[in-house]
Amino acid sequence: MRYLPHTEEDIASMLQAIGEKSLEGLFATVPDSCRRERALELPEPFGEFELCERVGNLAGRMAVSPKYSVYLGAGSYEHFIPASVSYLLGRSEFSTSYTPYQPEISQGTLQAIYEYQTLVARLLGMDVANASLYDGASALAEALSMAVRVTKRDKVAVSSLIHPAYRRVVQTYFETTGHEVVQLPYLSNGRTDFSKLEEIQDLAALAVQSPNFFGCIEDIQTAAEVAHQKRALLVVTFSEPLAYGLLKSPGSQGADIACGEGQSFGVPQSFGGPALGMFATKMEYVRNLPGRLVGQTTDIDGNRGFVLTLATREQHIRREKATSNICTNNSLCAVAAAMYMASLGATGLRELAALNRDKAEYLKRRLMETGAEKPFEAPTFNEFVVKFPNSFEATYERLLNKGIVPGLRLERHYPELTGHYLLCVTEIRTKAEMDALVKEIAS
Amino acid sequence: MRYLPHTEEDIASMLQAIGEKSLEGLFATVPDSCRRERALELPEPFGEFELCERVGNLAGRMAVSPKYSVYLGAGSYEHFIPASVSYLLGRSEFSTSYTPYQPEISQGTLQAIYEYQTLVARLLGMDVANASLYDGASALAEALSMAVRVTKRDKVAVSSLIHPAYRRVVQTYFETTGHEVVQLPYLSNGRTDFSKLEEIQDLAALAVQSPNFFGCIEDIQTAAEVAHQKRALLVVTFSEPLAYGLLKSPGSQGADIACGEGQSFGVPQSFGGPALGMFATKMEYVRNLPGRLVGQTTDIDGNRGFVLTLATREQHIRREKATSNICTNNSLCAVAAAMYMASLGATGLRELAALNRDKAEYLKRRLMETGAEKPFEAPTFNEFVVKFPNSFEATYERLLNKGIVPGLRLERHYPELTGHYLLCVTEIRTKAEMDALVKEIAS
Amino acid sequence: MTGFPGTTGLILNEPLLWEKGKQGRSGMSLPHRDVNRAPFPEELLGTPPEFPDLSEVDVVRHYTRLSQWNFGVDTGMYPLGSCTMKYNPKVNEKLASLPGFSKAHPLLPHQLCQGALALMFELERLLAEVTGMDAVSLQPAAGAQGELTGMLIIHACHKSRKSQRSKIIVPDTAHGTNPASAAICGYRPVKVKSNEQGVLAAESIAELMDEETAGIMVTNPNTLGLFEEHISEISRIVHDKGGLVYCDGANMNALMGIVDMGKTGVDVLHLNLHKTFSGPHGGGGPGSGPVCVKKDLEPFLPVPRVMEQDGTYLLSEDFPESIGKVHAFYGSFGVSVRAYAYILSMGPELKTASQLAVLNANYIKEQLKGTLHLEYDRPCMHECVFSDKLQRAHKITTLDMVKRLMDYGFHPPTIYFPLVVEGAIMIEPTETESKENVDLFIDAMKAIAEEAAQNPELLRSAPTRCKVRRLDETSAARNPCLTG
Amino acid sequence: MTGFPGTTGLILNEPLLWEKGKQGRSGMSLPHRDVNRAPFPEELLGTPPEFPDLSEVDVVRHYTRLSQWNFGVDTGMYPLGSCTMKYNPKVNEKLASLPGFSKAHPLLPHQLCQGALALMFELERLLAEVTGMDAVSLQPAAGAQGELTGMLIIHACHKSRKSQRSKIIVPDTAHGTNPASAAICGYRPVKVKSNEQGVLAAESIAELMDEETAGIMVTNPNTLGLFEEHISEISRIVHDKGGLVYCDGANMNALMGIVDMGKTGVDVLHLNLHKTFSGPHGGGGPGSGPVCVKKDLEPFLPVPRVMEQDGTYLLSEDFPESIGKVHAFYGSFGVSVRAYAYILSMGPELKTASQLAVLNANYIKEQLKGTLHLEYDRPCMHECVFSDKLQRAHKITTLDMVKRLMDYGFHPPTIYFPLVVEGAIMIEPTETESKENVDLFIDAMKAIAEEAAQNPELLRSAPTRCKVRRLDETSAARNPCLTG
Ligand SMILES: Cc1ncc(COP(=O)(O)O)c(C=O)c1O
Ligand SMILES: Cc1ncc(COP(=O)(O)O)c(C=O)c1O
Repeated sequence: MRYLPHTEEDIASMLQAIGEKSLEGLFATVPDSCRRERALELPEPFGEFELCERVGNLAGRMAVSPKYSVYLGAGSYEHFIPASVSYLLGRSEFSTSYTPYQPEISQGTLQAIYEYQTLVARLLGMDVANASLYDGASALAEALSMAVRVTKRDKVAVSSLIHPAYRRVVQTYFETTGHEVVQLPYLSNGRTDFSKLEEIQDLAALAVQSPNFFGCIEDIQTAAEVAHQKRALLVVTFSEPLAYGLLKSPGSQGADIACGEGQSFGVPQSFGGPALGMFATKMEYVRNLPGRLVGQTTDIDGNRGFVLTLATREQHIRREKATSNICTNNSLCAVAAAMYMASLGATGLRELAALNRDKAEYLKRRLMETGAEKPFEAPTFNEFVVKFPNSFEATYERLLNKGIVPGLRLERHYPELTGHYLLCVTEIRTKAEMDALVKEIAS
Repeated sequence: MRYLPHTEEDIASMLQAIGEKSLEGLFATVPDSCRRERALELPEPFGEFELCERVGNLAGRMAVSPKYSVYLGAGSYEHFIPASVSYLLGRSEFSTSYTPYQPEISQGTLQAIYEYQTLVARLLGMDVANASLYDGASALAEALSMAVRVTKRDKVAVSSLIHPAYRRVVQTYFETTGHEVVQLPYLSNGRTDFSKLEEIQDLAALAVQSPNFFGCIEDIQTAAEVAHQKRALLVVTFSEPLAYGLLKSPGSQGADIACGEGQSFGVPQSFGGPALGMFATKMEYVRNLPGRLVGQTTDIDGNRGFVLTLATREQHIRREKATSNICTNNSLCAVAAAMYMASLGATGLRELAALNRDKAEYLKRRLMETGAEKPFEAPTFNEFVVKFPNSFEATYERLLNKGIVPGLRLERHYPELTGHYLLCVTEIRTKAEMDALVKEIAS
Repeated sequence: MTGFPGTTGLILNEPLLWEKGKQGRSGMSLPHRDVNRAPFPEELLGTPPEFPDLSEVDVVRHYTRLSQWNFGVDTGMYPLGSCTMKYNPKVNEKLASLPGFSKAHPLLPHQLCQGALALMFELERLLAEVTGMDAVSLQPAAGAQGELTGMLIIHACHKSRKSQRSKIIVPDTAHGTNPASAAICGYRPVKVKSNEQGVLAAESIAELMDEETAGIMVTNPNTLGLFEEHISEISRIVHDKGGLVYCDGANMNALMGIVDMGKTGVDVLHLNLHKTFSGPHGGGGPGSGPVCVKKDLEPFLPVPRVMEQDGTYLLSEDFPESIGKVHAFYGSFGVSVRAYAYILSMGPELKTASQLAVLNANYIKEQLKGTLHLEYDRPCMHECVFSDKLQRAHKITTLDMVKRLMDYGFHPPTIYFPLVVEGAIMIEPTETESKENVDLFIDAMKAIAEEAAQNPELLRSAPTRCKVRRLDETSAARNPCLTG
Repeated sequence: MTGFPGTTGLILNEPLLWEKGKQGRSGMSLPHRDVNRAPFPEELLGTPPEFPDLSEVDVVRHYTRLSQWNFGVDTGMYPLGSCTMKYNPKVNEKLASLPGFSKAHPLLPHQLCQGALALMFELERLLAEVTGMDAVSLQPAAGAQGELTGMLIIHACHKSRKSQRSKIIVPDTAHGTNPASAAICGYRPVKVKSNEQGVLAAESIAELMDEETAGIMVTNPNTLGLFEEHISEISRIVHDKGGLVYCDGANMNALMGIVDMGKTGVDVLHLNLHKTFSGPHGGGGPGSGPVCVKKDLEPFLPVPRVMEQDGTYLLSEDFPESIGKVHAFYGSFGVSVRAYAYILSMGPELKTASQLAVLNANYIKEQLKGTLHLEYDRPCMHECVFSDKLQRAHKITTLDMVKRLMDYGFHPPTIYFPLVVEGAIMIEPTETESKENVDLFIDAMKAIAEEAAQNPELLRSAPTRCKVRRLDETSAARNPCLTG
C-alpha cells in the first residue's frame, strides 16, 4: 500500500527489537471485551484511478457554475478565486504543518497569520483580531460568551435579522449555560427594531448583523448608542465581509466586537465548510479573546520573529477556565483570506465591492420591472429580498430545470414572508446571465 | 495590470534617472522605417475570470476520457498520472527556474536530472543518457546524425515500421545534408525485413523501432548482428518506453544508441507536446552525444554536488561544430518522468507493463471473435493492428458518435493496408469499456 | 551531526505585506464591469481599509518565501504527539478541489447536490463501521467542537430523563479541550488521577461516580499513549449510576480494526478526521470532529441530518430532541471529502495502519528508554511519553532538547503535555514513517542526549539552523504586538 | 549585507533515489486488474531495470526537499540575460492542465479536437499581428529548432529558385544556436564583426554578401541588447544579392507593439514563447519556437498546418513545397496554451510590457555604469551588457561577482556571453521586476563591487549561503560521472 512504507523485513526486525512475535501481540493490553468481533467491513482498497472515478462521479452530480447560475448567498458567496491564491495555498509547507507551537520552525505560518490578523483588524476597524475560529456562527456564539464574561451579565439581545443558522448555533451554545437570549424584531424597512431593548435589564451584549440576513445595511451607529447606554457591548456580525470594502467599518461606528464569516475572501464555498470565523475586538478586551493569537517578538540575536502568544487564555493552559475550548482552528482558511486580501489591495477591494453592489442593484431594478416587489427599503449590498407574485412557485421549479437557482425561499426561516426570496449577485454573475433570468421570469 | 508592477511615479523617476522624457524616448535608436504604422490590433485585456471562461470553452470542445474511450496510441499514450507527480512538478522552484548554468543555486534541478539520466540508462540498458531532447522524432534524427559523425559514413537505413512521423522528421533533418536515408520494408509477420541491407555499403546506422509502429516487438538481437557486421551503429528507437518494463532492454541486445519518446512516463499527452526525447548511448560515444549532461562532482568542502558537464560538445561553446543545436530542452518533462519512474519502482514498472500487455491481449482476442483479422503474427505489447471487414467504415463513424475512437486508420501511412487499424490499450481502459466496444462492433 | 537531514541553505528574507507595495498596483483582475455604477448612500460609505496594493508577482514571491520558512509533513518527520501527523495523500487534495465540491453552495436544493449528500451519508456509515458506533454527525468543525457537541448530547439525554447533573469526571491525563468543553455546557469537571500504570483504576471512578455526575470523559488510548484497560468496568460503574461515557477518540489511529468502541461501553465518541483520517493540518486547521453515538443517543445529534429515501438523499431537520446546530452549515465538508477518499483508499488496511502506528511507537519506546526517562515502562499504543528527568543533571530541559532536534532536521515532538509527566516529551511517529526515518530520529535523540552531557551549551543555544534563533516568548506576552 | 533578501535557513539533505527505498514498497497504485494474465514469450522477457521501490511519502519528500535547493522566478529576481525570465502567470498553468487539453490525443479526428485546433489557429494569427509577419507555424519545439526550421525554409526557397548557396552570414554577437542551426542544413557560417557601436554596419554586410550566400541571421535586438539600426539597409543589400534575411526573435520582448519585423525586411523569424510570452522555463525547458514568415515563404512552412473552413478547423498536409515535419506532432501545444492565455491577458498592453522591460534595463545600465564597465555606452533595449574590466585590478572575475550575488539573494545574470565582450555580465531584468527589486539588485551589485576592492576573498569564496559551495566543474568534465 503506497501510504504504508513498512516491508515484511522491517516489521519483523522491529518486532524483534521490541520483543514481540506478531503485530497482534502489540495489543496485549487490550482486553478481549474491547475487541472487535469481526474484521472491518469496508470495500477493498481503491486504487487512485478508481478512486478518482468514484469521487469524480459524485462531484459531477452537483450544480455549480458555469453550468448553473446560482443566485444563492445567505452565508456562502461565489467569488472568483485567482489561480495564484489556490497555487500558493496548495504549497505543502503551509498545508501539511500544524499549529506553530515551535516558532523557529514555523515562521511561514506565523508571519502569514500575523499579517492576516492585521488585515482583518484594518478591515473591521478594530484593534486586534485572532488567528481564526471555525465559522461565522461559532464566532458569534464565542462573541456573546465573551461579552458575558466581560460584563459579568447574563442576558444577550440578538437581532432577528442575524443569519438564522448563526442564531441557532448561539442557542445551542447557550442552551446549557442559563444565559438568556432575547430576539429583537425587525422594522418594515428591513432593519432591526431596537425599541424592545428598553425594558431589558443587565444586558451583556447587543448583536446585529450588517449587512443583515435580508442584505440590508444596519444602522450600527444607533445600535452602538443603544447598547452603550445600557453599558452592554455591541457585537457586529457579518456573513459578507466584502461589504466593508464600501461600508463604514464596525469599529469606526462603535462596535466592541466584530465577528463573522470570512469565506468570501478566497475560501472555496465547499458546500459550507471549511469556513473562516473572523473575530476582532478592542485591545482592552484582548485577554478575554477566544482563540489563538500571533504576536511579534525578537530572537536572541534581536531579529524580528513571530510566536503564538497570550496562551494563558487557552484550554491547554487554563483548561476549564479557558476563554474558549477551541484548539484546532481554521488557520489555512485564514491564510487563504490573507493571500486574497493581499492580492486585492485597498484599490481592488473597493472596486470589487462596488462591482458586487452595482450588479446586485442592476438585477434588483430589472426584477422590479417584471412586477416583483421590493418589500424592504433599507439600502443593500450584494443581497436583497424580493417578493414575487404567487405564480412564482411554478417559475421557480422551471428555472431549476433550466440550471438557474433564483435565490432562497425565506418562508422557511420567516413564516410571515411567503413568496419572499433572498437573492445574491456577486462579481461573477454577468449582465447577460441576469438578463436571461429576468427574461425567464417575465415569460 | 497585475503582471506589471510599475506605478506612474516609478516610471517617472526611472525615466528621470535615465534622462529620458517619455517611454517612447527609450526607443530613439529604432529608425522610423522599422516602426509599426498602427497600434497592436489585439482584443482588450481579458481578466482572469473571462480568460478562464474563454479557454475553458475551448478545452470543453475536446474528446477526452472519461467521456470518451480513445483507443489511439501511435506515439502518444494515455497513462494514469498520480496526483503526487502533478503536485510535485507544479512546485514553482522546478517550473520557474531555467537551465542550471549556476549549479550552486540549482541543485534541485541538477540532482533530479542526474537521477533521470540514471533511471533512463538503467531502463534502456545503456551506459549514459542525456538530460532530454524535444521528442522521440528529433531524438531519432539526432541519433542518426550522431551515427554519421561517429562512423564518418553517410548512409542510414531506417525501418519502415518506425513511426511515420519520426521518419519524416529524419527526412527533414537530412534533407539538406546530402546523407542518404534508405527505407527497409517489412515482413508479413509485422517485423522489419533486413535483407535489403546486404547491398548497402558504407552504412552509418541501422534504425529499428521496438515495439514498432504496428505494435510488434522487433528482433533486436538480429538487428544488432546485421548492423555490427557492417560496422554500423544500431539505433533502437521507441514510442512506448513502458514496454521495457517487460522486454529485454535495447542495451542488453546490442544497441549502440537507444532513443525515443518518453511521454508515457508521467508526461501529459497535451495534444502531442511538450513531449520528452529520451536519448542514451555507450560511454565510448559520450563526447558525440547531443544535448545536455549532468555530472556528479564535489564542492570545495568536498561535499557531493551536481553540475552541467561536457559542455564542449554544445552550441554555446562549439557553435557550428557542436554535436547539436539544442539549447532549451524538455527538462521539466524529464523531471516528470523521473518522478513517475520513482513512484513506480521496479516492482510497479513490471506490473504496469504486464497490465498494459494483458489488457491489449484481451481486446485483441475479443476482436478476433467479432470476425476481425490479425494480419501480423509477431508478439505485441499494448498496441496491435487489426483488419476489419469492409463494412467497418460505417461502424467507425457510428462509434465516434458514441464517444469511442476505435484506433487509427493505417491506410494513410501504409496505402497497402486498407481496412487496417492500429489500436492501443493501456492500463486505464477497463474490461467493461472493451466489452462495450466489442459489442458495438459486433452489433 | 552528519548523516542527519538537517542542514542550511539559501532562503529569502521577506518583509511584512504592508512594508511593500505601492498604491495602484494590483495582484488580481476583476471580472469585467458590464453594469453601470449605482449611486451609493454617502452616509454609509467608509474609507477603504489600509491594505497594501501589490502586483501578482509580489504576492507570489511573498508567500513562496514564507512557505520555505515552514516545516511540514512533506518536509520531514513530524512526530508531534497527540496530533497524528501522518502523510496527507495528494490525490485527496485534488478530489476536494474538484469544482463540483469546491464551488458548491450549501443551500442548493437537494436534487442539485446529491453528490455531496451521498458522500456525507456514506462517510457517516464508514465511520460508524470503523468505530463500532451506531450513528454519526459530521457537523462539528474540529475535535473540541466534537467534544462540546458530545457533552451537549449527554446533557440533553439527562434532561430527557429528567435528571439534573452538575459534574463530569475528567482524568488528569485529559487534553485541555476536555475540561474546557465540559465547562461550556455548565459541567464542573472533577479531576481523577490515573494509577501508577498510567491508566484509570475502576476503584477511583467508583469513588467519584454518583447521581450528581453526568458521566466521564475518557481519552482512549489516553494521552500517555496507554490503552485504558479497565474501560469496560469503568463504563459499567458509570452506567450503573445513570451516567454516560464520553470517549475522546482523537487517538483512534491506534485502534482501527482492533477495538470496538461500542463494546467498551462508550455512549458518545468524537473523531478527528484531520488526524486519524489523513486530513492535512493546514498550519493549525481546518479540522473536522464528527461525533459518533450509540442508537439511544441518536435523537440528540445535531441537525440537519443526511437521510436516504429510495436512492435520493435529503437533509432532515425533523429531530425534535436534537441539540440543534453547532455549525452554520454541515461542518468541514472539504475535510470530509479527504477522509472519505482516505478510507476508500485504505479499506480494511486501516487495521494495518493502526498496527504499524503502534509498531513504530513501541519501537521508539524500546530504543530510546535509557536514553530518555520513560515514565511508564509498559506496552504503548500509537505514542510514547518520555521526560527530561535524566537530563536535568546537566541543567538541560525538554525545551533545549527539542530545539536542538530542529537543527538535526526533525520537527519536535509535543512537549510538556500530558501535564502528569513533568517535562514530558510525547512522541507519535504515525504509520507513514519508514523504519529508516524512525531509526534516524532515534539516532538524533541519542546524539542529542550525548550532547546534553558533553556539550550542553549546544542545546541551550539551539536552534542555529532555522531562519530565526530562539524567540523571546515572554516579552511577546508581556507587551503584546498583535497587529502591524 | 543586511537589507538584502539573501539569508540562510533550515533545509533538508536528501540522498539519491536509489540510496533509499526497499523492494516491495510502492509510490503509486495501478488500476485494478480486470483481465487475466496473458502468456508472454520467454525469449522476449527481460530482467526489470534497477529502479528503487519507494513509498509515496518517500517520493513526495524527495522532490519537496530538492525543490527547496532551487531558485526560480517565484523565489526572486532572475536577471538571466537573453532568457527573459519574466513572471509566469499561475492561471496559465491551470489552463494548460485542463483535462480537455492535457489528456487530448494528438491524432483525434478533427471534429473531436476543435478546441485545440481553434487555439492554435488563433495563436498563429495573434503572433503574426505582434510581429508584423504574415504566416506562422507553431511546430518548432524551441528557439533552436525554430532557427533550424527557418534555415530549412530559406534553403527550400533558394532550391525552388534553382539557386545553390553554401554560406550564411552570422554576426559575432550571435547566440551559439545560430551557427549550429545553420550548420545542420549545410550552410557554412561566415562571421561578421559588429562595429564599435556594437551593431552591424551595412558596409560590412555589403562586403560579404554575394550569390554564394543564402542570406543573413540577425538577432534583433542583438545579444548586446542593442537595436540593429541598419537592419533595413542590411536587408536591402541581402535581398539585392538574392539572399534572405533570418531574424532570431528570441529578444522580441523589447519590441512588441513598437517594431514591425516585416517592415525591417525580415523574411523569416522565430519567437521563443517560453521567453517573450511567459512560458515557464521548467529548469531548462520545454520551450516553443514558432517560425513566422512573409507571404512568399508560406508554402515552405512545416506541415501539418491548421486551416479554417467556414467555422471548422482542419489539419492540412497539402503543401507540396513544405520542408516537412520537425516534430512528431504539432510542437509544444502545452506552451502554446500558456502563450495564448498570456497574449489575451495582456492585449495591447504587450507594448507597455516591452516599454517597461526596456525602462528597467536602461535604468540598471545608468545606475551601474561606473560601478561595472559598460562596453557600449548607448541606449539599450531589454538588456545591458557589462564586464569585469574594472574589477580585474583586484583579480576579481565576473564569475566571482555573480557567485557572490547568490549570497545576496539574487540569481546571477548571464555571464561570459556574448563572446565579443570579455568577461561579459548580461543583465535582463524584464518588465515584471518592480523598481524596488531593481534598486535592491543595483545596490547589491554596488556592494559587491565595493567588496571586490576591500575584501576580494569574500567573492572568491562565494557562495557561502547555498546548499553547496563552489563546485569543481573541471574534474566533473575530466572524469565524467553521469549516472549513479
Ligand atoms: C487527545 C485530544 N483530544 C482533543 C483534541 C482537540 O481536537 P481539535 O484540535 O481538533 O479541536 C486533540 C487535538 O489537539 C487531542 O490531541
Ligand atoms: C538570442 C537567442 N537565440 C536563440 C536561443 C535559443 O532558443 P532555445 O533555447 O529555446 O532553443 C536563445 C535562448 O537561449 C537566445 O537567447
